[in-house]
Amino acid sequence: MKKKLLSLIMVGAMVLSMTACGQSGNTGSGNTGSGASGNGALTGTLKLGVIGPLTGGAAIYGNAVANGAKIAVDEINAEATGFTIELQAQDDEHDAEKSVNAYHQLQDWGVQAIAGTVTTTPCIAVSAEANSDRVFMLTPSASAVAVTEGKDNVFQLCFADPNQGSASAQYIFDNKLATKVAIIYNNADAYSTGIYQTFKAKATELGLEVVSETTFTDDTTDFSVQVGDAQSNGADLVFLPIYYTPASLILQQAASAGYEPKFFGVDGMDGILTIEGFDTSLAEGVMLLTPFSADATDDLTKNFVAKYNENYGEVPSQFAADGYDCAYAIKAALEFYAAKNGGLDVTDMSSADLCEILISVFTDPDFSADGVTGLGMVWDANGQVNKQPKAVVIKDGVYVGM
Amino acid sequence: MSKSPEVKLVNVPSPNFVPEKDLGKPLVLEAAHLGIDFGGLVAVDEFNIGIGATEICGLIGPNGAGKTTIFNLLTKVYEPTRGTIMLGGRDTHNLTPVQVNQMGIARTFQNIRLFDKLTVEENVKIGLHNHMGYHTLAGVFRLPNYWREEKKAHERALELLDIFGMADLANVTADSLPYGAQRRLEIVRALATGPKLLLLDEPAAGMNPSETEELMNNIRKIRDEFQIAVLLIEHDMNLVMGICESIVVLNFGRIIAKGTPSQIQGNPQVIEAYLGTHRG
Amino acid sequence: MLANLINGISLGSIYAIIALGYTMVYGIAKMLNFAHGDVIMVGGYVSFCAMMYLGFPAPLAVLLAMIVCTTLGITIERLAYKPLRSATSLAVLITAIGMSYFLQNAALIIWGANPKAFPNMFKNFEAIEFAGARISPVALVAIIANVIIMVALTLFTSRTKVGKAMRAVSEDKGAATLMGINVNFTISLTFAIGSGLAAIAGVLLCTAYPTLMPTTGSMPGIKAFTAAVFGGIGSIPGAMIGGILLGVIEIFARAYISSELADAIVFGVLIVVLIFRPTGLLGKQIHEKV
Amino acid sequence: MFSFKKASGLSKKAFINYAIVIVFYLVFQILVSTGNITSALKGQLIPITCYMIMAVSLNLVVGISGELSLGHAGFMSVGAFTAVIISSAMGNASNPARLFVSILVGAILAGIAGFLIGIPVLRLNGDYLAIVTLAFGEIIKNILNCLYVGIDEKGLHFAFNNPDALGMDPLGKVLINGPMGAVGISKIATFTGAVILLLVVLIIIQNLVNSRTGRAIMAIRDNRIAAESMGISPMKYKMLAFTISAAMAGSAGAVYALNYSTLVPKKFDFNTSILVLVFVVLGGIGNMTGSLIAAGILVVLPELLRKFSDYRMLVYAIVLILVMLVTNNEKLKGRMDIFAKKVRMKISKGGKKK
Repeated sequence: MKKKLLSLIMVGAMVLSMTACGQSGNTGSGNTGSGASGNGALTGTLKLGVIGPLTGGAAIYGNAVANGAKIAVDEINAEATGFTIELQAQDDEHDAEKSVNAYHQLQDWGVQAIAGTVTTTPCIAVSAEANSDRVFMLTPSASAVAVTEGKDNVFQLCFADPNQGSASAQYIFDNKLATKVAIIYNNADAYSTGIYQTFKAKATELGLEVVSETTFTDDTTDFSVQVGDAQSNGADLVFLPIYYTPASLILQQAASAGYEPKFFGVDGMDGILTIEGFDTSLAEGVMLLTPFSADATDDLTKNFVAKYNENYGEVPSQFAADGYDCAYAIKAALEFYAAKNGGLDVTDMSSADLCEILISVFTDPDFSADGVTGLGMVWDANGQVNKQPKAVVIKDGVYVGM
Repeated sequence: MSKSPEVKLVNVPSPNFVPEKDLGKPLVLEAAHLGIDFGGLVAVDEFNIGIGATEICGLIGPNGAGKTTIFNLLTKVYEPTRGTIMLGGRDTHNLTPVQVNQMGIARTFQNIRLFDKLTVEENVKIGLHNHMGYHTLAGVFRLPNYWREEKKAHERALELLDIFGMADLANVTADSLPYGAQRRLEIVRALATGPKLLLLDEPAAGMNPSETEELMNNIRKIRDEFQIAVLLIEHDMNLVMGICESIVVLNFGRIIAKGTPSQIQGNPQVIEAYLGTHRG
Repeated sequence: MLANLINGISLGSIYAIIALGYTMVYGIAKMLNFAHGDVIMVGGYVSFCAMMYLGFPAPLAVLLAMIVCTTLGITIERLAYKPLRSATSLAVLITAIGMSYFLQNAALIIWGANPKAFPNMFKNFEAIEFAGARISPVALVAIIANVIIMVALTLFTSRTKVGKAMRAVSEDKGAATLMGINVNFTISLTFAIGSGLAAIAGVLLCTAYPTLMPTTGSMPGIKAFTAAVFGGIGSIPGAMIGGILLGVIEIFARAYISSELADAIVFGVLIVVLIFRPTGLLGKQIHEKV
Repeated sequence: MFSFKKASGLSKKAFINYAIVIVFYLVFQILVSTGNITSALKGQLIPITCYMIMAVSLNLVVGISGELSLGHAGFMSVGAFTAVIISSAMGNASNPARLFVSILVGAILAGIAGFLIGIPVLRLNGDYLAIVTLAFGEIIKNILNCLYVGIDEKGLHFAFNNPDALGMDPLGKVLINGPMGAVGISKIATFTGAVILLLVVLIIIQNLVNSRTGRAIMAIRDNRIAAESMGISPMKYKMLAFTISAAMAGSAGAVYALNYSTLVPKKFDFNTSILVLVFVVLGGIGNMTGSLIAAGILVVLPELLRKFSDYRMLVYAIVLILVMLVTNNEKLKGRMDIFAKKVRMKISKGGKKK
């Protein structure tokens, strides 16, 4: 009975505490349009939320995005232009249910726009909620078509999967990298499967011979069968439309099987050199198409990489770069609007009003954003980004442009 | 329709005997050449018994003689290696404990096996399980026959408990009963299944003389009231000699003597089995 | 074909070493130690840190991992399981699950979410060519280590006094106490041995599949537990046979049937085995006394 | 001398549970309609209710039938993916009708799965049974990972382990895409619908427990051999409990699926089964009230712990271990009782002063 009483009290306390903070929901008065300043300046404080896996097996991606976004926000706030961003990152453990919970937590905090979510499946769940609630979402890295499909408020900062697959096949064909291609992909991952499908379609169209197609799932660590299949079918190039963690295992297991084909990856492969303890000689000669390369020499990238390294002690991955760019892209969009409409004060503006503003800007053909993952990024009405991937090859443990 | 040729039937000598009052009624249980081996070890062999319709029969013998094994064979907890068991004239070969219970055999256990977390009344109602005429769905949807049958079962359970004066303990959980009451509850529960033959495994264990006396009266009362047979294992010779009409003595898995209490008491083989050969 | 067989045996050997930890603890404490897989992960991280940050040579790093894991195993037992010795097995199970969450999340905080690539200890050794198949050094080491551990443990439990005490405790705790055996010490010792083996398994696992994450141990843990049940939980040779069979079935299913269904096939075989041998391949058949 | 434990009236307990559910519903319904609720809690109402159904249904197997099942999430996923298909196939019907039929068919298919799995599983005992339920949970997940379902003009198309074999019109829509799961699910689950289902599930379980069937199930749990000797077939009643429990998990899965626009098979892995088992054990084995409360608290707890950020799951783990130690260790329990007594004394003294 005591136990029961205690638990009842706990429930009561919880309900009270949660309803209490419910009072401070998003009750912002929508002072859309003409801002207080009226001089085309962007002012006020934007509450920006990040949702991604900060714990669990996919934590690396979520943390990278959150850290990248943090750096951008710190930079923006340090500029002291009258516009600041308040950032809050919520964990979703790469789980749709938890992600929707995280989204609601951000709602309670009064989030005005969301840079997220990081991974695809949770993103689909959250974007459905955000679409009906009218909250603007710019996902840094959820690349599946289903993320943006039918949702006018959701935009992608990363390439949509189909683009990457066909671009990779085209690149391999144009540069005559191989005749026999093997593909190893994660069929539990929308990102990987999406790229695989368009790659295969394009490769068939171009006449590249796909001699081996093998799959794995998130828990796989033994790739001996997949590597062996590619090897025994005589593939001279292995296409890896996968993230870099399994890719590092494949490289290692191919090496121990004495198999030395060319490896070709996509943006998820970026980051392979940053794995602590990874023998970079294994990645020698690996090619990948990626919008971001930490070794790029432009000032934007150099500054970002240096700051990231300073704050987190590691080289930023493409995810971190995506997070960084997300914050800046949203800021750029708000500035674009402010300049056109004689100023904008975002403080306490409702997320719904802000959503319509951001949609109008992102779909405006005149709007483009620059970032470490690409210059002059533009978006189409479907929410997909258009930017140029760079082909890089790993030489002596660093990326070299091709 | 071809007719089978007529055959001649002959009398066979039966090793069994029953009390005179049960003569003419069919045997409730008949086991012949029963035996079981455990991994090459012969635990029971050549066990023959016939129990009359209202007989109280005692199964005695030193520890490890195989008495409980016999109970397990009769209730089909073990499938016998050899021999046959006829229950009410039907062979129980390859039947399960559940099936033989439904054919009219019920038992208690040497190491008490009550449904500990359930109440006394519920324990008895579980015995009445196969006599309650409603379907699972009727229970879930609380159809009229659920209420009717539950009420009937409740009354019947209290009636049965009353035999041992336990009706007032109906709502107590079984594991909080004192030892003797637990033993009595096991008997009531077995009785609730409506058996023709009741097997009692050491019903008086742990009871004091006055409790044992009461138990004896109750066993007789049950037999008389329900007109059933009882086969019991017991070490308390006062009880065995006091209520059993016939006694079977077991040693090393084999029957060494059969007969009335007085016949058994005087049997030198039985005395030897109990006291051992090397006396003094 | 042969290559797959060797891969299977090598993977199976690692499962077997992990399975030993499960089987010994189950035999003595009658509990499923769900945190065992996570002790493997800790072993991996400790040896990783020893090699990368402290510059330890590989054997010393393994030794350090064993010491840390052994201590961890004993501590977990003392703090979380010992107070529950008289509680229901479900309560102990849930506590073990809590311990598993705890270790995973502690590792996340200590070592971060980024996977670490485990250094190759056998970099200087060449793979052996055998009948056209390559046997990598780590596969060879895993198989040899498995055999040595198995023989050593069998001798330990059958020849030494403490080993015999272990068997006695697993048969009957009460009787063992009456015989003057220190049950608490014996249980602690079992956890210590199991955890020490987990460290070795962790190093082998991470060398063969060199990504190290806080969740590294959980799936191999479940598989190894399956292997232990497969072979008959409580039985030391059972763990070895179960582990190797499981590894081989898994690799073959993946190679010749479907990589998505490989786990389903592994578990399917387990179910079939248990239907025909309800206590596993080498498990003792127990009859309830009536 | 002997202290007799009086078992309190079962029906009284049952009504307490209905009351809890109804109060839970009314309180939150009022909070929602007056806008006095955080969207975090509001968003969790349906999943909380689903987990409550999961907890009470697992309690039927673990508590009433006494078998440890580690694969309950597998049945949930059967119901969930069935609901995805049914709700899409009934695209034109009204939402409540789609929800109702989805739940019903989800429950039936999960029940069939439970029955088929029960045949081999329930022959085993104890820990072996537990590991095999775990194995079946993983097998269901693996099979769903290979399942491809699409819908077009001609109706539903199914394929196994080969998405190209669906053979659909170009205009068709893929409903379930192997390991990537389902996307674009219409969110038709409602809190009211979920609570009604919870009530129905509770009524079925409690009425079942309090009937001859329930007594037979508990008899087998308490003593299988004695139950057999009473003419009760263990297999039959264990199967019954297992199947009903699976069907209920399926119905919970159906509501759960229709609350999110996407669903992956991986969601229903071993960890989800364990999560539900934790509700049952912490709430008290066989105690339905406990299951309800534990599910409610433990689903909300990780959300409340968000302020601990990285330490959140660590804190959760520590809470879990401590609760198990305190509630299961005789010494600690004794100390807690003394402490509670003192607190009560103080409170009553304080009350008298006034």
